[in-house]
Amino acid sequence: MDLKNKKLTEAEFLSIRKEVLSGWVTGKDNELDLTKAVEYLKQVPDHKNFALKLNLAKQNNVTMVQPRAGVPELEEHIKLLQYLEECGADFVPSTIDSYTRQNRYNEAQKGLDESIEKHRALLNGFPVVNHGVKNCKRVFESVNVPIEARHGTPDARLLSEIIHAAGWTSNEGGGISYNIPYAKSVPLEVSIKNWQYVDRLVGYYEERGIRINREPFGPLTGTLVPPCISNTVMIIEALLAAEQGVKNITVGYGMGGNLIQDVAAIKSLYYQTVEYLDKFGYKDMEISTVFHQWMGGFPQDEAEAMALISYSSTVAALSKSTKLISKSPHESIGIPTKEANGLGVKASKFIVNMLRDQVMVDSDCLAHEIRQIRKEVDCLMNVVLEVGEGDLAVGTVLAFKQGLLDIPFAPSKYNAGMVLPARDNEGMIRILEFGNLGFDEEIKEFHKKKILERAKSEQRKVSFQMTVDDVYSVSKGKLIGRP
Amino acid sequence: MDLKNKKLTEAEFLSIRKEVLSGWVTGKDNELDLTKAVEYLKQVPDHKNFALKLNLAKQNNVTMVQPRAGVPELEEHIKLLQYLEECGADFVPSTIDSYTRQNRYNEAQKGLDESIEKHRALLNGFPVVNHGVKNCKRVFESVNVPIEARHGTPDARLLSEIIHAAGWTSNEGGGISYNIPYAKSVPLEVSIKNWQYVDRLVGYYEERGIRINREPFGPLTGTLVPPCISNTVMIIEALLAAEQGVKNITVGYGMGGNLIQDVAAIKSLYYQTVEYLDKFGYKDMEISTVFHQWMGGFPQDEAEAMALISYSSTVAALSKSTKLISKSPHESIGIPTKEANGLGVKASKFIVNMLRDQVMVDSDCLAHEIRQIRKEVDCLMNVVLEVGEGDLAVGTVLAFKQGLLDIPFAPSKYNAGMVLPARDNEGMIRILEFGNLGFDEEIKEFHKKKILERAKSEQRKVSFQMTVDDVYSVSKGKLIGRP
Amino acid sequence: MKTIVIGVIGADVHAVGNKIIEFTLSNAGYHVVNIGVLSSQEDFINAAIETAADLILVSSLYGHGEIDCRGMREKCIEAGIADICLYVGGNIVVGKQDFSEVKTRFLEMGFNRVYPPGTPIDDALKDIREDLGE
Amino acid sequence: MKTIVIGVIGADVHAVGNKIIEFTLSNAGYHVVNIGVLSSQEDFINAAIETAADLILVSSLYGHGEIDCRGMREKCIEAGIADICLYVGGNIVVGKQDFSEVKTRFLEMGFNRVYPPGTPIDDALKDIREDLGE
Ligand code: B12
Ligand code: B12
Repeated sequence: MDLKNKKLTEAEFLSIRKEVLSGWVTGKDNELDLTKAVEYLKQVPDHKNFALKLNLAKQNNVTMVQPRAGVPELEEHIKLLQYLEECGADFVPSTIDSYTRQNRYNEAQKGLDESIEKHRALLNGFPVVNHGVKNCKRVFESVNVPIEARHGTPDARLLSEIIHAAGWTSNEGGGISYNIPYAKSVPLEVSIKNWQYVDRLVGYYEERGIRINREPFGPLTGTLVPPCISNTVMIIEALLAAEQGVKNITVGYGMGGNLIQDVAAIKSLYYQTVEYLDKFGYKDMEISTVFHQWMGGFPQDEAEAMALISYSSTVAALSKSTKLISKSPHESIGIPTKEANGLGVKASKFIVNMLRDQVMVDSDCLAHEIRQIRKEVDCLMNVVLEVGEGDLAVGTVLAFKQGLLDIPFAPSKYNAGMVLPARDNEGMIRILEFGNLGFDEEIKEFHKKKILERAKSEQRKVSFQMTVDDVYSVSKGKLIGRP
Repeated sequence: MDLKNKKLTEAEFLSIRKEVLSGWVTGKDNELDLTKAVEYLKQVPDHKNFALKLNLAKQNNVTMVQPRAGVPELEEHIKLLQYLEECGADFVPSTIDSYTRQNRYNEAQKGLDESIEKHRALLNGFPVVNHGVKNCKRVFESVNVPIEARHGTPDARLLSEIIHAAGWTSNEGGGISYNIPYAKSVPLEVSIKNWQYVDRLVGYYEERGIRINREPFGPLTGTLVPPCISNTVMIIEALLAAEQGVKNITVGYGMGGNLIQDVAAIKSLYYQTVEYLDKFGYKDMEISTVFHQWMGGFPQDEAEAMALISYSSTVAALSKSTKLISKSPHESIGIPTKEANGLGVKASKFIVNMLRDQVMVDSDCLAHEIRQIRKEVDCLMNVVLEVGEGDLAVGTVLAFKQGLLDIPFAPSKYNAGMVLPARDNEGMIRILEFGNLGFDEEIKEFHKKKILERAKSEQRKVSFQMTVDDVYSVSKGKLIGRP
Repeated sequence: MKTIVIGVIGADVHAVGNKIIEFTLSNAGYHVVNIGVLSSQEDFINAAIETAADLILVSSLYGHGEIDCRGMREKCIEAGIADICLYVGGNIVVGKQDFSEVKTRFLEMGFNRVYPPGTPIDDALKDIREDLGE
Repeated sequence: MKTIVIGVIGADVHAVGNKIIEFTLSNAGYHVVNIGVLSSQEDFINAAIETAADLILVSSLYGHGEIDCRGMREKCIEAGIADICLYVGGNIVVGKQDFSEVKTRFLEMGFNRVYPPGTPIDDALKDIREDLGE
C-alpha cells in the first residue's frame, strides 16, 4: 500500500491534477487555470463564503438551515436554489446526480440531454461535471448565499476542481463517508487517496488565503448507525483533511431518534474532533457541526413527514449544532418539488429560530451518554491507529478490512457488514451483533445489557428481527420497532 | 355573598334544575329525565367513556391527542368528527359557538338556520343547546371515541345537562376559567355558582356509578400566562369540582414556549393538584393532565404552523401529559377545514407516538423550575384561602376583586388586569408588573431579577413594550420579542 | 388630536389584540376610546357620538363578524353620523375564505376599509393617517 | 424451492431495502440470489440464467429507474429467458409523479408487476405466490 497520511507536495498535486482534468471535456476549460480560479475565489464576498458564514453562526450560537436540492437543467436548478433562498435557506446545496457520482459522465450527458429535450428531470441531481465551470459560475452568481456541492462520489477530484473554481466554497464528502455507503467495489485506499487530492486542492487555496469549508458526510448509510461509528469516521476524515491543509471543517451526524443520545452525539462529536486535531498538532482549525434530519425511511403521510422534520429541527436546535440539513415532506416518495422542499426549509427555520435561546440542559443522563460515546470513540480510534502502526490512512484501510471498523447496511464489499444495530428500551441505537468491531469487553457488555433490557420488556429473544423492525419503525410512526 | 364551597344537596340541585331546563325549548326534552339519562350513560361502552380512556392512557404513560372542532350543521359536524377520528384523534371534541356560550340561543338559532339555508358555516361552532339531546346523541352514536364539549361558557348549566344526557362524558370549563377569559361582565360569584351546579350534575351521575370527566380550562387567555397563575386556577377549580362530587379531573396548561418551564409546569401542576386534593380530604380522585399546543397568535405560514404544532407535541410528549389538544395549520386565519384540522392531528399523533418511550430527563434546571412554580402556587393558594377565611369559593372571588389573583389580558371587569407578563432571557414567562398579585417579596425579587437579565442583554429598559413584543413574537417565528 | 373608537363587536371576547391596538394607536398620537370586547353596534355608535370620534375601528376575531356587522352603516346614518369612517379587521369571517370576496361583502355593508387576517394594527396606521387627513 | 434473483439496478447504491428483501424472501421460503447494488441488466440476466431463476425482482430507489430499466425485456428475450417474470419496485422514477402513468410506462417496457413507492416487500409476497404458482 503506497497510501500514507501525508500532505501531498505541490508538485505531486499538480502532476496528478493534469490527469484529473483530462477526465471529461469540461476539464479543459481555461477557468480551471489555478491563477484564474484563485482570482475568482478572492472576489467571493464574505456572506457568500461558506466557511466565514459558518464561523459567524458558531460564534452567535445559532443553527443554520440548508436543504438538499438539485435538478439536471441549469435554469431549473437556478430557479430551485433561488426559491429555497427565498424560503429562508441560509446555505444552498447543489446535489449531484448518481451517474456523475460514479464518474459515468457519458450516461450523465444522455440523462441531461433527455431532460432538456423532454423538459422533465431524468437525472436525480445536477450533473456538475457535464455542466462545467461556466454553468456553475452562473449558479453561484444567481444566489446570495454560499453554495455547497453534495454528492456521494468516491472519486470527486474533477468535480471538486470544477465547483471550487466556480466559487462554491464548500464540498461534502470524504474517503470513507463517500465510499462505503456509496459504492460497491471501490477499494478504500483508492477513495482515500482521491479525497486526499480533494482536500489538498482546498489546502492549495488555503495557502493562497482562500478559506473553503469541507464537510465529511456524517450519516453514512443513514440507517441505525451507532454514534460511535459515525463519530469515529468523522474524526478520521477531519484528521485526513487537516493533514492536506484544510482549516475549516464541519463534522456531521444523522439523527438517531433518542433526544439524549442525539444531543450527546453532537456534543461529543465536537469535543472529540477538536481534541484529536489538537492532539495530532493541527493548529488554527475551525470546527463546526452539522445535524442531519432523520436519514432513514420517512413516513409517507406529508403531515407526519412535516412532524418528523420539525422534531429533527428541535433536536438540532437544542444540541446547538451549527448547521441543520433539512428534508421535505416528499422524502419517502421521490425528489421533492421546489415547493415541497421549501416547506421543509420553512418548518426547520421556524424551529431553530423559535429555540434560539434554548439549549439542552445538563443532566446526569446526558453526561452519561456523552461519556459513553467518548469512550467508544476513543476505543475505536486506538484500534485504528494501532493497526495502522501510527498511520491513520493505513490504519483506516486495515481496520475496515478486518472489520474493526464496520458500517451497518453499507453496500461496499470493503466493509465487513457484520455489525448489526438495534435500539435499546429508550430508543438509543446500540449494537446487537459486533462482528469484529474494535470494542473492548466492557463496552460490549454495556451494549448487550442495554439490548437485553429491551428484549425483556418486549418478551422476545434478541435477534435480527429487532433490527429489521427498527429499520421500518420510524416510517411507521414509532421510534422503537416493538412487536 | 351567599356563595360557599359546599356540596349542593340533592334537593337544592333538583330545585335549581327546574329553572335551568326552562332556559330554552330543548330543555323540555324528555331525554333530560335523569333516570333516562342515567340509563343511557350506563350503556356507554368503556372505550367511549372519557374518564376511563384517560385513566388507561395515564396508566400506560402515553399522551392522547384531541383536536378542537365544531360546525353548526348536524350532518357536517358528524362528518367532521368522523374524519378526525380517522386521522387518529383519540378523543373528539364538540366546540360550541360563541352565541351559545353567552346563552344567546335566539341568535344561535338564527345563525344555525342561515348556515343550513346557505350551507355555509355562519357560526363558529356547534350550537349544542339549539340542537338538543336528540341531535347530540346522533353525534355520540356516530363516532367510536369519547366526546367532550369545549366552549367558554360562564353559565353552562343547560348545555351540560344536554351533553351529558346525550352520552358525552367530558365537559371543559370552570367558574373562573370559563368566565374571566370569556366574559366581560359576569360576576365571578355567579359563574362559580353556575359551575358548582355543572359539577354537582357530574357528582349526581357519579353517585349512580357513572364516571364523567371534568376539565378546567388551563390556558385562560392563552397569552403569556405565567404557570403559577394558571396552575393556581386549575387547583382551585379542581377543589371546587371535587367538593361537588366530581372524581375524574384533567387539569390543563397552555404551552409557554420554554421547554424546561413547560415541563416543569405540567409536572408541578400534577403534583400540586394531587397534593391539595389530598390535603382537603378528597379521596379516590383520578387526576390527569392536558397540555394545550401554543395558544397565542400563530404564524400565518402553514409550514411554520405545522412546525409549531409539532414542537408543541414534542413538549407534551416529553412532559408525559395525559392529553394533548392540537391546533391546525389554519389557526391564524380562521376555523380550519376538516382537512387542515386532520393535518394537525396527524402531526401531533406522529410525535407522541415517536416519543412514546422518551421523557424529559431530570436535571437541576428542571428541578429548580418545578420548585419555583410550587412555591409561587403555594403562595397564591395561601393568599386565596386567607382572604376567604377558609372558604375557597369566597376567597377566589375576593382575591380576584383585590387583584391578588389576576389573569393577564383578560376581558373581564372582575379581573384587575394589572399583571403584565414578559419573557426572561431564556424565554420563560415571568412577571413584569405585579399589580396586587399575592406574591411575597422573595418571589417578586426573583421575577424582577429574571426580567432585568433580559433587559440588560437587550440593552433596553424594562417596559410594557417588552410585553407587546412578546405577544407578537411567536407568530413572527421567535420565542422572545427582542428588539 | 383625532379620536378613534375601538372595540370588539358581538359576542366576541378576544381581548389581546384590542389592548395592543389601544397601546399602538395611543402611542401613534391618537385619542383612543376603547369600549372593549362584547360590544354591540350601538355601543360603538354611542361612544362615537359622545366623543365626536373621527373613526370607528371594529375588531372581530371570532368568526361571527359577518352577522355582527350587518346594518352598522345604516345605524350610523340613523344616528346622524352617516359619514363616519368605518374600519373592520381581525378574523372577520368563519374559516379560511377567499379574501377578495369577503372584502366585497363588507365594503357593500358600508365599511370603508376591510383588513385580512393577520394584518397587525401597525400596517393600518398609514391608512388611518390618510383617511383622517394628516 | 423457487428461485428469485434480487438486486438494485444501475448506479443505485441503496442497500438497506435490498438486505431486508433478502431476509424477507428467504424467510418466506424462497431461494434468494442477491446480486446486490450497482447491478446492470446483464448482471441480473446472467444470474437468472445461471440459477434457473423463476423471477427477477429489480429494485430501483434513486430515481434513474426509467433509464436503467429500458430494454431489459428485450435483453431477456435475446438471452433466451423471454418469459421470465420481471418485477420492479422502490422509488422507480424521479420525484412524486402520478403513479398510474408511471406504471404504464414500465408495463410497456415489459415488466409484469410495477410497485409504487413505499410498498414494503411483504405486500408483494401475495403476488409472488400467485405468479410462481404456489
Ligand atoms: C437511506 C437513504 C439513503 C442512504 C442509502 C444508504 C445505502 N447505501 O443504502 C444514502 C444517504 C447513502 C442515500 C443516498 C442517496 N439517495 Co437516498 N434515500 C434514503 C432513504 C431516506 C431511505 C431508504 C431506505 O433505506 N429505506 C428503508 C428500506 C427498508 O426501504 P426501501 O429502500 O424503500 O425498500 C423497501 C421498499 O421500497 C420495497 N422495495 C424495494 N425494491 C422493491 C422492488 C419490488 C419489486 C417490490 C415489490 C418492493 C421493493 O421493499 C423494501 C423493503 O421493504 C430514501 C427515502 C425514504 N424512503 O424515506 C432516500 C431516497 C431513496 N434517496 C434518494 C436519492 C435521490 C439519493 C441520492 C441520489 C442523493 C440524495 N439526493 O441524497 C443518493 C443516491 C446515491 C446512489 N448512487 O444511489 C431519493 C430517490 C428519489 C427519487 N426516486 O425520486 C429518495 C426517495 C429520497 C428523496 N425523496 O429524495 N440515500
Ligand atoms: C388567544 C386566542 C383565544 C383566547 C382569547 C383570550 C382573550 N379573551 O383574549 C381564547 C382561548 C379565550 C379564545 C377563545 C375563542 N376563540 Co380564539 N383565538 C386566539 C388566537 C390563538 C390568538 C388571538 C390573539 O390574541 N392574537 C394576538 C393579537 C395581538 O392579534 P389579533 O387578535 O389577531 O389582533 C391583531 C390583528 O388582528 C389586528 N386587528 C384586530 N382587529 C383589527 C381591526 C382593524 C381595523 C385592523 C386594521 C386590524 C385589526 O391588530 C391586532 C393587533 O396587531 C387566535 C388565532 C391566531 N391569531 O393565531 C384564535 C381565534 C381568533 N379564535 C377563534 C375562535 C373560534 C375562538 C372561540 C370561538 C373558540 C375556539 N374555537 O377556541 C373562542 C371565542 C370566544 C368568544 N366568545 O369570543 C378563531 C376565529 C375563527 C374564525 N374567525 O374563523 C381563531 C382565528 C382560531 C381559529 N383558527 O379557529 N381564543
